[in-house]
Amino acid sequence: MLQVTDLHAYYGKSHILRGVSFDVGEGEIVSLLGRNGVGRSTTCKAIMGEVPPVGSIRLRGQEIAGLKPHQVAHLGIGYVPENRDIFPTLTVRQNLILGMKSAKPKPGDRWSMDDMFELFSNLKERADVVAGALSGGEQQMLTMCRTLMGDPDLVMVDEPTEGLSPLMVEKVAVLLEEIARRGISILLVEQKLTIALKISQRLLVMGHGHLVFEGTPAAFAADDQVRREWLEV
Amino acid sequence: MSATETGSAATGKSGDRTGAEPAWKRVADDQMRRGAFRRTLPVWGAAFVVLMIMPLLFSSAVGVTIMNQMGISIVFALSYNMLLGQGGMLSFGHAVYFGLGGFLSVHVMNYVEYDGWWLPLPLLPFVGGLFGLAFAVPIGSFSTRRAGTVFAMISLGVGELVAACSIIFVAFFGGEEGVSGDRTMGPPVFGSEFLSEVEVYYLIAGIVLVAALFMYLFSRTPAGRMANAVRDNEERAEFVGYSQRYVRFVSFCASGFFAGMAGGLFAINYEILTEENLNLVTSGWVLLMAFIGGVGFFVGPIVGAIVLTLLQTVLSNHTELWQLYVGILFVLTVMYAPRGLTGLVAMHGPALRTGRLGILARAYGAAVVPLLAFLAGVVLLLEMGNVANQSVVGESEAHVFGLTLDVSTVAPWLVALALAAGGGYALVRLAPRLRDAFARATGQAGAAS
Amino acid sequence: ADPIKIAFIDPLSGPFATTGESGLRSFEFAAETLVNQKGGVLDGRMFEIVPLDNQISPKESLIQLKRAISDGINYVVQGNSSGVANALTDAIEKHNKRNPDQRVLFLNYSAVDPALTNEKCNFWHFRFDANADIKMDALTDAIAENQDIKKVYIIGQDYSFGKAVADAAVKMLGEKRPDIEIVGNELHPIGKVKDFTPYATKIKASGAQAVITGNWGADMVGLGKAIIEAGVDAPIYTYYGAHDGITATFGELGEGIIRSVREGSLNPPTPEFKALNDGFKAKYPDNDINQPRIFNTVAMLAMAIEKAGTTDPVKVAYALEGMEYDTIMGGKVWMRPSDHQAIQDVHISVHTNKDIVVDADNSGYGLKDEKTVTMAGKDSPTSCEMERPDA
Amino acid sequence: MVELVIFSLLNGLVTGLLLFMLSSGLTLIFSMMGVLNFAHASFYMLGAYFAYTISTYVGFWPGLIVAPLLVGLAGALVERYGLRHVHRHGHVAELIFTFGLAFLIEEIVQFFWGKATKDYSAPELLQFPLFTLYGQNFPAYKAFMILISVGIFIGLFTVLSRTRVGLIIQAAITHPHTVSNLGHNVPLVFMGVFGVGSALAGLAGVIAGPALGTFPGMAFVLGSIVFVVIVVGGLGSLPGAFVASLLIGWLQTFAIALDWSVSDLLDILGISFDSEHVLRDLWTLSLPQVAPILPYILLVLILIFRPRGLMGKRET
Amino acid sequence: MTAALQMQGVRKSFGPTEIIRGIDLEIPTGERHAIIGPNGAGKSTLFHLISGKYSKTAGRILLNGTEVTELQPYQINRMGLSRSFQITNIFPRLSVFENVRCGLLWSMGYRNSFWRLVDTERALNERAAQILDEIGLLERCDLPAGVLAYAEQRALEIGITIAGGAEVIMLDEPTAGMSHSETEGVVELIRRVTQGRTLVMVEHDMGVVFNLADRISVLVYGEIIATGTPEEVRASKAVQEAYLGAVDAGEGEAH
Ligand SMILES: Nc1ncnc2c1ncn2[C@@H]1O[C@H](COP(=O)(O)OP(=O)(O)OP(=O)(O)O)[C@@H](O)[C@H]1O
Ligand SMILES: Nc1ncnc2c1ncn2[C@@H]1O[C@H](COP(=O)(O)OP(=O)(O)OP(=O)(O)O)[C@@H](O)[C@H]1O
Ligand SMILES: [Mg+2]
Ligand SMILES: [Mg+2]
Repeated sequence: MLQVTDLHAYYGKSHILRGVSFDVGEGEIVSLLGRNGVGRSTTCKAIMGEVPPVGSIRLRGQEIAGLKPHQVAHLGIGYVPENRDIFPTLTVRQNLILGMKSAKPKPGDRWSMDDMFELFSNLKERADVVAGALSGGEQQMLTMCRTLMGDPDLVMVDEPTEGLSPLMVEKVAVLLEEIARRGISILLVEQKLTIALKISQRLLVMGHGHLVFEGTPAAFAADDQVRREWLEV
Repeated sequence: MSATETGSAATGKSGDRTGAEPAWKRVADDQMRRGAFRRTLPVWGAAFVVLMIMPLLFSSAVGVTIMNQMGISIVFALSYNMLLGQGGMLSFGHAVYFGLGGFLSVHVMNYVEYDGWWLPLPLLPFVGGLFGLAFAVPIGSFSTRRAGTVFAMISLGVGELVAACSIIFVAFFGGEEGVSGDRTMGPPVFGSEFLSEVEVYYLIAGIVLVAALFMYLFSRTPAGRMANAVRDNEERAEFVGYSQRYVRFVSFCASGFFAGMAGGLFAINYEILTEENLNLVTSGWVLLMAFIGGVGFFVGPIVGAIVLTLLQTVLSNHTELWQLYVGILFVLTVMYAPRGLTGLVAMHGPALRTGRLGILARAYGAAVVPLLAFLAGVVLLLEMGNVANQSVVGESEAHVFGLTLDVSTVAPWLVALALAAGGGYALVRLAPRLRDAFARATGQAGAAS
Repeated sequence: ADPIKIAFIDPLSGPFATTGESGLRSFEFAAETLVNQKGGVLDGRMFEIVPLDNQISPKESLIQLKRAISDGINYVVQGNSSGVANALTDAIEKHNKRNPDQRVLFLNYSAVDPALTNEKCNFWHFRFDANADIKMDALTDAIAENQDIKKVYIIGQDYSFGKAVADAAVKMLGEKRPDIEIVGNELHPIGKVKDFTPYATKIKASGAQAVITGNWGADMVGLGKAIIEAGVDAPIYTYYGAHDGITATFGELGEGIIRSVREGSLNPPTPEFKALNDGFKAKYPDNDINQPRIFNTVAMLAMAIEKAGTTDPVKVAYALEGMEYDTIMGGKVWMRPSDHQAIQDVHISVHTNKDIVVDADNSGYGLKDEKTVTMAGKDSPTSCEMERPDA
Repeated sequence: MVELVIFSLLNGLVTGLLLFMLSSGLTLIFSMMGVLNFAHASFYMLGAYFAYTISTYVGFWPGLIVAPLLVGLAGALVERYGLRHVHRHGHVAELIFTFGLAFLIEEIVQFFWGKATKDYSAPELLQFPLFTLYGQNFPAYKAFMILISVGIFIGLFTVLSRTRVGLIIQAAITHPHTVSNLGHNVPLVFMGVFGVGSALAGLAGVIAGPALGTFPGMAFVLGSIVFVVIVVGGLGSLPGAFVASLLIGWLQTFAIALDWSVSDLLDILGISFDSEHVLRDLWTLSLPQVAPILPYILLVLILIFRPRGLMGKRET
Repeated sequence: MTAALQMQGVRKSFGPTEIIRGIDLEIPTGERHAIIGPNGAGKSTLFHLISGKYSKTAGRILLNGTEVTELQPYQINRMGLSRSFQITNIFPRLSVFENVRCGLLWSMGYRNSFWRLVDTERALNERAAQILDEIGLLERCDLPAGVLAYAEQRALEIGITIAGGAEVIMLDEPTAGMSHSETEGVVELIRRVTQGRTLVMVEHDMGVVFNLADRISVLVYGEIIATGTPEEVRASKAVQEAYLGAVDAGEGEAH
């Protein structure tokens, strides 16, 4: 599905990603772990084209490095940014509408607005409230739903459980599995291990700008050194 | 990046990491030392000296007149920046306080002349200021309720209303003729009756210095600092105990006071006030002065006032296209120097501090000739085009840069075109090198963008 | 010998630049043809017009005045906007008082506010145009003669000149034709009206048989067009209803309707004027001689300097006082000593394309004299009391 | 009196609809992109001048189509090569940019077309009185103006309510990256909206030019009144702009039609005043005199008492 | 002694939906009180009601026995209540130092005075520097606050809140977005500065909550379903169902 080879990225002159390579298979959940500030979000942004990528990014074999973010999105990559990046002045419904790639729902779409409201009943009640008024957790959910409305084939989810209550964290885990079941690949960026270990097929651990571990959750559990050195556990 | 440091440092109490003196004490001292007024004294002293010797350098009547106009504009633009730069309030009607302060000053001047009021002339600007304040208080009481577009639009509405009133209420505003007075009628001050321009100059210079000083100090007071805070985040200011509305109101009133003072200076210098002094054009000019100079800097509006006054009074005598040039300057400034002319200079601060100005000087040196060629070419084209456009038979001569060019022949056009195209091309080619030199000189990653 | 410099302070940029520029061209042409080509004055001193752009702002005018004074210029001419004229006359009076060794004369060629030669008059100011009251006197004479007119509508811009026109019209019509009803006396904001149709509607509804207006520029065009388009069939008496693009814009629409009150007869022209105009048109094909008084100003200044034998402003001013001059357009000008108001013939002329020799805006339309009042306002009262310096 | 009322209604309608044509474009630009576009009226002026030049060659009708397109193109270019650079420096910078642009366009117009009024006039086809009532003509051209503006209202309203353009732009003002991550081509949309807004202003100019005169000051005369319209109507609300335009149109025409003055009121109350008093101008103030400033009074009152305007959803 | 905060029948509706459905809560002076509950329960809304950002639909709120129901945020702040925000709310263009100093000005009695210069007031500047030291931002004091990293901004948010030395401090998710070690630092900081003061805190990190709080209230759908000591709350079945879920409450998460 997605194949990243020797990816570099820069903010001005600071070299953030220093040769990152990995791939994500069809319908697979891959988690990208690491401490604060190692460059996980930057990886997502580089794939989207929001930060200019240097290196090769292939989606279903097609090179997408150098494309504009909206072009990447149209090719089927969805990105759920961190920090509750909702449009505060628009209503919940309008936020979701903006997630769609075309003005009207297409027949083949995997998700409809009703699906979203079913999954998160909080949002349904608030459908016509401006998103800025939502609670922190609700904003987090909205961000995710909005991206799904665009019917991506691969979603990159950046810290989706931030600020969610324990119950809600579980709900998100369930949702992610449901997403994968519908044949969508997931690149999950997380800091907390709990759900990553539970739902992902493979784990990636990032050090300063490059990957320091790649393997199954089981292998990860066995590798104490990586956990100590690269994660705060 | 430093998020990890935060964690460990957060646990550290007022630790004495630097030895005898705790670190926080050093920071506090440092802050106080850097913010000390003493440190700016040399600048004020230099300003004083410059103001004193200017009339010796430019002694012609018109030179002094232009400097007087500059002084008035400086006070006015600084007062405007109290709103826009410091308080984040975009006003389209600041001329209201300038004009009303000025009109009332002229009326007071007339009372001095005819009704025997006693008022030495140097105090008149303060009277103007008080009137500016007197109008700012009621208007500010409702317009500062909100910031942003609401404030901007109210200021526009009020500006239009007052400008309209100035035509309707002839008894007060004197209609189209305006109101005139005579500054020499007050009691003499130190033997001066302010008959000559130079005497007026020194009066204005003194007031400019005093007003600028007070406006500078205002920005360092709690009220001034909170104006900044409210500009940045009005909601948060409410949660540290400040009423955003009242903070804006205080800035607004102070700004009205100084605008009125500038109006008083205008009354002294020109001895007449007319409708143009409080209409929207004047309000627009002061916005431009502040912005072109740079609203993010205290000296920004001063620079803007000087440059724009020069453009308006000097350039306009050399070309009838001056407004076109001013328009181009505005647009280019906003596009390429959004922090104003002062920002353009301040940008070079890091290079200066690290002593790497040399790198830049070389790069700039290489660009000077193409730049001049380009500018010359463009100006020539415009001026010749203007002459060619006007159908005056037998007058096909354009006078530019002291040259006389015949626009009915091909040669000058070719030369101008070559200059513009060649200069422009060379500049485009040089641009990456300039950018690179800049990045190297300032040592900033990505500073070029 | 040194040229004699004359500062021309008028708008040369901005919205009023057309008027300023056209005045400047007339001045330059007048100086060239009436003075310099004849060998200058005082044995070979030429006239040099120094254009100074005031952007029609009183403030800028005062700065330009200072500039002129710095350059040692003793003569200032200005015409556009009574506001500017007032600022200048005031500043010049103060300047002359404070600097007796460097005095300046103010030759006003176009600002018609009566106050300038009444309560605000001073020794240094001379007006070469007929003032608003004098023109109104002539205009109301014309209306008074037409017995068909029973209802008159007065409309003007809301500022001193507009008001002065309205007041004078009411007063003079009241004296000359008490039976005429003033069916409307209206002031509209100056330069702010986008669409004059509502005013035209009102004028039509009032049943006016004649309209008087002091409007100029875009306000004149807008008002005139709206009135005619609304179907008001009445003559429109104007102060500034011709030239500078206005005649061309009215074209066929204004035929026989728009009338202007002015000094200087254009049609039929005198042979001298025809020749002068041809010369002017050859040089400036897009401009007209629409302010004949400019030629009077230049010629009379030259005469006064010759007569005084010096360029000393005080002596020249005394020479100007009471001077009589036979104009190129026919008729006489007399500079009335009591208030420095030029007394001359005033014409009511009509916008037409018949019998037009000297047209306006190259449109084929022009102004044809319908009525002439000789030496209009010769005995008009003035409240002027000027202080005269020692010669 | 009836005559006056009928014609004032008609005149107000024409003025109001003209205002609407201008403010519709500005509503797009100001309320969606947040740009206080002071150059909007300048695009209106450009429309008139382009159409004038075109009309001297091929007549009025081609100009009606071509001139707005040219203005739209000019607007798009301005967005692409100017405004876009300025956008990231904030609203004040954008404002100054459009301020400078307004200045520049006026100078450019004078440079190419000169300073005098142009005799751009309505097509022969429409130069007849549509009807005559109480001896007063109602020109066919005015009816044409009414038709066009109503057409714009309907067209624009349909387009805006059927597409997400408005939403995209509103979201993109604050979160451009997020919006493009969702698959929307933000720069293109911005350029398009600015272009369309300018083209609408251009169209207004093409139509208003013959009626209100084509001269370099025509932009300045309209100046800030269009801002009044969209703020009073409520930012982002096209129906609001429509209502406010008509309201202001009628407010101004009726104020001119009705000769009420303060002194009439004083007469009724039996109060007399001293004609030399300092306040004499206040006592003789009449409604027609203040007609042009009524919108500004309305503006200030609305902002004080209902900052979101007549029909706006969010606060200004 | 009267309670620091008293809420009596507080209700809040947005349009037809009632978000806060009648809250009666008393927080005694000197207590560290945590409010927990699912997302969208109304915790932040309750904060907004207490601090004056929103006006109440019904009910009364008393601060140290004085009614503050109808007051503006700045008035309530002046009466000794200071709060932080869930979504970072600082002065982005001012320097870090300036941010903290602004938090201090009113409480140190400077008001809107324009006859004193901030840089000459020793007590003010030293206090600001001390606070910066406490929140670990002393080295970053000259940077514009807007360029700080997220975690640093969170720390600054807390710094501004505690600067004024208010008697009642309210923190809305103070550790959100922080790494584990940062969280520990902040918890220590909070513990220290709230010594002898009243703390009201919203937090999803159960580790933090059980570590700091004297008492806990659980807010679900705008109603308080339980109030008690950490042990009582952890043991409550209702709370587990509504909020804690299957996660072992005792351990918090991701340890
Ligand atoms: N706009 C920017 N300019 C300069 N540096 C940046 C910018 N954005 C991020 N960085 C830096 O790049 C590095 C990687 O950032 P990134 O956001 O990818 O981290 P992360 O692994 O997602 O961590 P977290 O989201 O937990 O903070 C950090 O050191 C950060 O400070
Ligand atoms: N202005 C408003 N208009 C309409 N609904 C609102 C408004 N403000 C808040 N709400 C709704 O009220 C509910 C409570 O929000 P609140 O922010 O208090 O939740 P919270 O308990 O803080 O949740 P979280 O833990 O996710 O931050 C939410 O469902 C939110 O959508
Ligand atoms: Mg991240
Ligand atoms: Mg919350």
